[in-house]
Amino acid sequence: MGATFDYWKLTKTVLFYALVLVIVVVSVFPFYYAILTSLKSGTDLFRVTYWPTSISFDNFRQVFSQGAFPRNLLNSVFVASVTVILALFLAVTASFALSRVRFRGRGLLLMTILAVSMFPQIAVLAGLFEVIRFLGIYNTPWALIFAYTIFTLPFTVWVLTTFMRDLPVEIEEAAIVDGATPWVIITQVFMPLMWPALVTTGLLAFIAAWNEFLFALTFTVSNETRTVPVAIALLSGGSQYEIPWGIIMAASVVVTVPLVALVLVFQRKIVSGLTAGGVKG
Amino acid sequence: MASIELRNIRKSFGAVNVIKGVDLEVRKGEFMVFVGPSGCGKSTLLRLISGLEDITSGEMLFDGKVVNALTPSKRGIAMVFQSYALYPHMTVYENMAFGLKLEKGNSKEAIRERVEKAADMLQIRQYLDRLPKQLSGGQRQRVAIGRAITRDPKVFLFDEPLSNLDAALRVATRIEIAKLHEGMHDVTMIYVTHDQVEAMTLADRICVLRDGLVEQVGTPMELYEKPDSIFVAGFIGSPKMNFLTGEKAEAFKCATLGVRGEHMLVKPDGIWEGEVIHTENLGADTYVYLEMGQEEPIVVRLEGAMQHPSGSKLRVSPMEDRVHRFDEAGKPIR
Amino acid sequence: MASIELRNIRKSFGAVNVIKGVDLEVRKGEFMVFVGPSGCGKSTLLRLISGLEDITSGEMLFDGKVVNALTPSKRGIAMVFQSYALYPHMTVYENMAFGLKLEKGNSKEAIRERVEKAADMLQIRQYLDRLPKQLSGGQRQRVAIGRAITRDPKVFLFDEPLSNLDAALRVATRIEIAKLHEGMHDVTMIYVTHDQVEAMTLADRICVLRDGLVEQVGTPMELYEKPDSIFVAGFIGSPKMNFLTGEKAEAFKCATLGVRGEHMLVKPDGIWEGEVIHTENLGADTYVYLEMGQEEPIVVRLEGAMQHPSGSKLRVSPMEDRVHRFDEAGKPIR
Amino acid sequence: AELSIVSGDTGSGLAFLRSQLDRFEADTGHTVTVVPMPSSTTDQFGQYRLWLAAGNSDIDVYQTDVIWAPQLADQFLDLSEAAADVVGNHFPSIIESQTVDGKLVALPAFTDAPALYYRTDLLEKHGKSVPETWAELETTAMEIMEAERAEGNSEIWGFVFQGNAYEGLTCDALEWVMSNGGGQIVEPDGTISINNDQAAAAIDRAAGWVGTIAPEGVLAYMEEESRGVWQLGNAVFMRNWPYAYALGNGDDSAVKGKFDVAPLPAGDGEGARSAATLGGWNVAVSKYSPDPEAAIELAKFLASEEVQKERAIQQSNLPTIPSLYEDADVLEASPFMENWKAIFEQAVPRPSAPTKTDYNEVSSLFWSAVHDTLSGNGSAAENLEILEADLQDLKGDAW
Amino acid sequence: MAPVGTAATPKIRSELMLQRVRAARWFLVPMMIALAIVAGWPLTRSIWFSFTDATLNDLYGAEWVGFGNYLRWQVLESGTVRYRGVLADPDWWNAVWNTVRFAFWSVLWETVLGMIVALVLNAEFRGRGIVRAAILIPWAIPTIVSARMWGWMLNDQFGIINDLGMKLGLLSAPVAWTASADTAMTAVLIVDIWKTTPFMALLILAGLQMIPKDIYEAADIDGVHPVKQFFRITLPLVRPALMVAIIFRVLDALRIFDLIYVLTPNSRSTKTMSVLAQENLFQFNNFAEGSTQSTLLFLLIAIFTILYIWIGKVNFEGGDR
Ligand SMILES: Nc1ncnc2c1ncn2[C@@H]1O[C@H](COP(=O)(O)OP(=O)(O)OP(=O)(O)O)[C@@H](O)[C@H]1O
Ligand SMILES: Nc1ncnc2c1ncn2[C@@H]1O[C@H](COP(=O)(O)OP(=O)(O)OP(=O)(O)O)[C@@H](O)[C@H]1O
Ligand SMILES: [Mg+2]
Ligand SMILES: [Mg+2]
Repeated sequence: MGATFDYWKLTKTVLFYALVLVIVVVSVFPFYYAILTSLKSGTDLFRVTYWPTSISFDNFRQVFSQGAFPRNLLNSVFVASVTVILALFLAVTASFALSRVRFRGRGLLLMTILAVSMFPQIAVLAGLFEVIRFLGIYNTPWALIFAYTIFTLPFTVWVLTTFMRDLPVEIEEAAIVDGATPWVIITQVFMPLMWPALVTTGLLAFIAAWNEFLFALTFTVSNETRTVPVAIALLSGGSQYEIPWGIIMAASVVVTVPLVALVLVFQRKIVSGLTAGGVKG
Repeated sequence: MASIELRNIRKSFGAVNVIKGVDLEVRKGEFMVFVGPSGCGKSTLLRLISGLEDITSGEMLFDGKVVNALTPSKRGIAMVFQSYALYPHMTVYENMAFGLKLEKGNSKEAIRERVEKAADMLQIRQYLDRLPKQLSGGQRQRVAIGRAITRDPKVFLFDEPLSNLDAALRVATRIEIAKLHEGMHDVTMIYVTHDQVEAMTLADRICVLRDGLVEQVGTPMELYEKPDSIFVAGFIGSPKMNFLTGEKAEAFKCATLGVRGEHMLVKPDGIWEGEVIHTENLGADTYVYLEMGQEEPIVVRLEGAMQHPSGSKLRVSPMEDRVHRFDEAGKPIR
Repeated sequence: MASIELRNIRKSFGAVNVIKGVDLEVRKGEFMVFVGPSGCGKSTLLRLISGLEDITSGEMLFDGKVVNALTPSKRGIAMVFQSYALYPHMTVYENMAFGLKLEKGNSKEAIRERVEKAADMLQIRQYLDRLPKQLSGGQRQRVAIGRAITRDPKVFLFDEPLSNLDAALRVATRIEIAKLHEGMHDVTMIYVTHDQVEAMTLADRICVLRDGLVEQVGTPMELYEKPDSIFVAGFIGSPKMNFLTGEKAEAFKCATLGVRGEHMLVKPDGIWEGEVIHTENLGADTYVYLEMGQEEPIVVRLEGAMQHPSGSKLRVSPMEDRVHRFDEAGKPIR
Repeated sequence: AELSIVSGDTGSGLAFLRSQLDRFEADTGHTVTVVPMPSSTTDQFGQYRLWLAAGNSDIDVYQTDVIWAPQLADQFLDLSEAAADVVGNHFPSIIESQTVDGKLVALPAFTDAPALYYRTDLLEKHGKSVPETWAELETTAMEIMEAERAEGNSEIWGFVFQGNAYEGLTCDALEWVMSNGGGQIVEPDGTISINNDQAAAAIDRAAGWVGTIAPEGVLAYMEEESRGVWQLGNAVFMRNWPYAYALGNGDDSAVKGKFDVAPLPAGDGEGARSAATLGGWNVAVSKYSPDPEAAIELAKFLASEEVQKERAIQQSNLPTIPSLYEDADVLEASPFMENWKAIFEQAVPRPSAPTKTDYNEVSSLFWSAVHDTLSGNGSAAENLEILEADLQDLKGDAW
Repeated sequence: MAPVGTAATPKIRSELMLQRVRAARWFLVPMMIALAIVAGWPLTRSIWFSFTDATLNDLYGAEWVGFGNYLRWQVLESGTVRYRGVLADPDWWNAVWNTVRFAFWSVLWETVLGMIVALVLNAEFRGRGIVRAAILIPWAIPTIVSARMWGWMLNDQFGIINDLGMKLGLLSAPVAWTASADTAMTAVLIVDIWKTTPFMALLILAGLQMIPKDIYEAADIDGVHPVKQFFRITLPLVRPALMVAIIFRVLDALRIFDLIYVLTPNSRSTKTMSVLAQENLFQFNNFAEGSTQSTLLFLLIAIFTILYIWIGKVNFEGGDR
């Protein structure tokens, strides 16, 4: 096809892939190192190596034998999923109101929502603890789901509001003429057009909930209700001061893999041009 | 099923007054065409009728009932948007079926049937599985029309629905719309267009808008033959009516004399002489542009493909009984 | 400044072949108009020329040099998109000035002057500070045109640039575009339109596309008078040419006989008789639709506003020297 | 009754606890659940405080670090009466450290004290003896380090300890100060004694180690980092807790069989003696326990001699009951405990009892002052003077 | 909180408007209730505590002390005035400075790097899905783990970063990253930037994906250089998304806790407001002071946010019909 061989284009391609490589290496290297560490044991841990020298899955075996790690994994999955679903549900509807319906005090409301995210988490710990005990959900997954809305909800509401604002008005109007109620507009017209935003906020919130430690530690007191980060913190070596690096790394690898899988599944939805072809202007 | 009445309707966007007091009655089952210069407020008026836009002041009545506050779906309208406004994530089929699915009591088969019927009519049957972005401009426009006609509304609102279609398809679709209208005597249609042919052939009545106000409402022939103002006279008809002022108008005892290009006769003893400055050959007709000392060149429509070399002189006369005389204020002298 | 040559250009979107091998030469400084049914590939071809879309196979040459791989900006083109593609975050002024600002050596005043000139010409001067979403459809379209013409390209590509304008403005803009073209002899223009008048008046040559292939290329008069196929004959001219088959065609020794509405004469001794089924009154002309046992009704164009009540009979004859005869394959017999 | 106990203990420790609790359950008919906590003591402490502040009745018995009981005294039950019969069996200093205003807030479960780890092979190779004073340690470490480096062992350091700004540094520095006759920061009667020349001299000396016999990074070391360096064979001396003993003798350890422990060196001023900071864990009973009787029973059980003995045998934890150090079973299982008896005799408690609820802040101020000195921000004398003023502020009229 | 339905313009509202406003109310109420319960009580309580002498040992017996925890003074006999309270505490101001410094640099770098990563991910190339997943790994590893992992990697003796730096000739001697006051902040910044750039990148990416493609075509035709396209088209159009991402990042950065708590918990050069507050709340017996610090932090963030929204002209309007 191309009559001349385009060196500039080639250079650009090479540079681009080099950049991709750098980004990937920087992102993944510590994780790689964690995998490396998880395959080590004993004094080997203190030795710097770049390639696996000996491979032992002892640490992984340990992870699953200590405490109730599989159970904790399930807890995390449950808590994070429900948190995200709930947050997205509340946020999608709220952001429709905040981005598409004009009413007085909208800016103020947005600021109020944001204000919730301005308080240091440790400072709300005591009060939240009281509320949770009052509601009688202490030491249940619901305590965490409830507590996590404090940081997932403002975030999802703001992000989705921003994205929903940019959707073409004409499409909404067409739906109105077609007799769609706001609920139908949200679920059948807007949500499909906001996949990138939904998936992104969903993923980010999911991971935030998945990785949360402080609340999880405070609001659960049994191995059966605890989540993964707490479980990791509970992994311990033989004695008080000994940090069981190998096991911790193994556990981290174990908890990160599902997230990576999740990203791989959902990132397909982060595609561009969803609104293409709808309107002209 | 619906007669529509607008009473002193106004609409402003912030400080911009777009509709400045429109009174209009669209009769039940009537085919009303809105024409007017770009930006005069046609789409806005349509949107006001649809209920998508809030009325700033005035009253809107459907069948004698005030509907100022009624939602679009309760008004029983279907609308074709100027900018298509297709659902980008839905296939053509889904786009057209969406409204039907939302109405209760439509079986799947019934929906499919109706969609397919509309698709056939608009020649988009083979695109039913495509997304809007995979369609050409004209195809998108047809989907937008299809979406409106699959539904069964009391009022159709069309905003320049044929502007991106080719001539053949346009004629075909125009005829379909006319048929649609004939087939449903109750259905009121309001139709915005820039196309003279569409306006003249489809309309029961035409409403000429100008700058947010109604300039004249009447049947196509009324507007063509008895325009109420220079503006309407100039706006209806293609090519545009020629306006002559000064001496030439005075000879006809008026401030401005209007003569349509088709009402000019080339005669050796024509009363006016002009220099050919440009010829446009359309096959069936030729438009000859004459310089006659007027602000704009005077257009004369001649049948068939004629050759009048630029620079040659031509004598023409208006058909005496077809001239339009206007006073200083632009009002017709009859 | 640029001659454009397309050599066996093909384009497919996935499995859909849209352009199926187009050979075409657009001469330097020529005004080429693309016409064809909706969805035939006009916009796609334009986008291929612009470089926005990758060519699947074939060669594109600008001034004899292969530009297949050249980016749009390097091809020196300006384009008006069918979907406008305005920058939503920029005002009208910024939209129009954007390209100019980025070219080096344009002073602020020079830019302002050029933008304002274009804005005046397109009558959008008062909207310069608005955002696209605050404009009417026609105004947006004018901004899109304005954006193209403020720049100084070698090639202009227009995709149905006037479709949303009212008749008066359309004529005015059409004339401006024609002037633009006359003023710049080097500039090549490619123009997509569905409007017969635009095509006939603006084009140096018209390229009729059909289903991804070139059907015929020629001057407007060539296409009008000597169409190479039934398709072109039917596509060029409004109203559409009447096609008669069967006995009536055999009488003229052909498979299909084509007669334009304007080449039909109503005579008491006309050779064909038909029943009036519909009359369209356009003011200057009247189209009478006759049922004559053909697939479609036969259109006769009559001058002026005539009344022929539906159901009445009319006798007509074609002008013998203006008929078009086609063989079985749809090719003309000359 | 149904009891629950929180424990920040580690893997095998938890297993041990469980096994003991099983016995307890069998004996008494109570059921006990263990709520494990992360091993970070700061995390545990914050958690316990919050729970106690909110009157959480879900936890009956807490495992507490030696320094906590006084700070949480208000929310723990007084055990002096209940435990009157066994109090005498424990080291008095430990009982003292858990007694606030005459109230015994926790019973000791086991104790802990650091030692000086030294490399027998290197000392032998270079003909050195185990240092008994800090000065000796300094010179020995320096000489061996330089000699070893000259031989190409470029990674070797003389001495590693815990220099990060955290509770561990308070322990380390208390040893330096105390061993140098500089008092114990806040004396048992509440007087602030830290601003004295001997204390300053001790800390200044330690500051001199950083970058010479100890790596710069020691300023960020906690126990594990020191052990890391040590266990790779890269240090001649290390100050650490007993846990490093067993690990250092692990199969993959570079120092396996090549090291031993000794009491920490002494200083050289008046009243100088070897000093080891007292660590260890205790059990306390929550005031909010719905069934305090049973909870106290559990606490007593965990502090009892038989559990401590088992613990010493199975967990190598140091008992708080002197007689156990002579127990044959214990010594058979953990012969190194011999060594620790001497060390333990030198143990000093941190001033948690006199400073009560303010201990953590006192400790934080102290380690900051020391860390500043170690990092070269001001001399010890300057920093201690400011520290004294700060402590005085904190104390106000009384602790 | 804010009245939703009661806000009516003087003219009659159409039913469409009413329907939307009604829907809006139903949509907002659950969210507001959720937030009020989850945040209302704890927040009010924290603020209330800041005006009392509460300690964790005696939360419920706290007494009102007014602004004393913020600032109080005492006139000594000599006549000199002694100021006490958080606002007079140099440690507090040091923490403020650390926090602000940290927030500024981390967010700046995260924005720039996040943008670059997002632009790369926005391009079409083979294996894009894998790369996107890989990118997110730093964000996916629990902070408590990644902080410790980095602590380990940054260790002067057995840390791989020093080893790598030495091998590549970037470092002449191992650096005790987290130990030395000069590098502690850098170390924290490196880890934070590494960890949260994915957050930024993903949000920006979502913003990029929502930009209509056809205007890039117009820009190509206009001959706009890709770099200019970025600044003149991409940037203005992702601005809303970017602004929100930045807001949340700044909020998080100003409240940074766990990373520093694990990495350099007690270093004066990295101690931030949250760390200080945590210390006072849970480690020291200064619950009231900790609440005061939290409240001040809240105020500071609020002021910042308002400034940011005002200066950045963050738009609350638009999008509605
Ligand atoms: N992305 C795509 N995927 C598949 N088919 C496409 C895509 N884009 C365009 N097409 C098809 O290609 C054909 C040509 O489209 P194009 O836009 O060039 O038509 P056009 O001649 O400009 O029509 P119109 O006059 O309606 O604008 C159409 O049938 C259209 O459906
Ligand atoms: N949101 C808005 N803010 C300000 N002015 C607006 C807004 N929307 C439309 N207008 C203006 O209102 C006028 C009428 O617009 P409208 O869309 O009704 O015109 P139109 O008659 O449909 O024109 P066209 O034939 O070009 O589509 C135009 O001048 C337009 O610029
Ligand atoms: Mg319009
Ligand atoms: Mg097209």
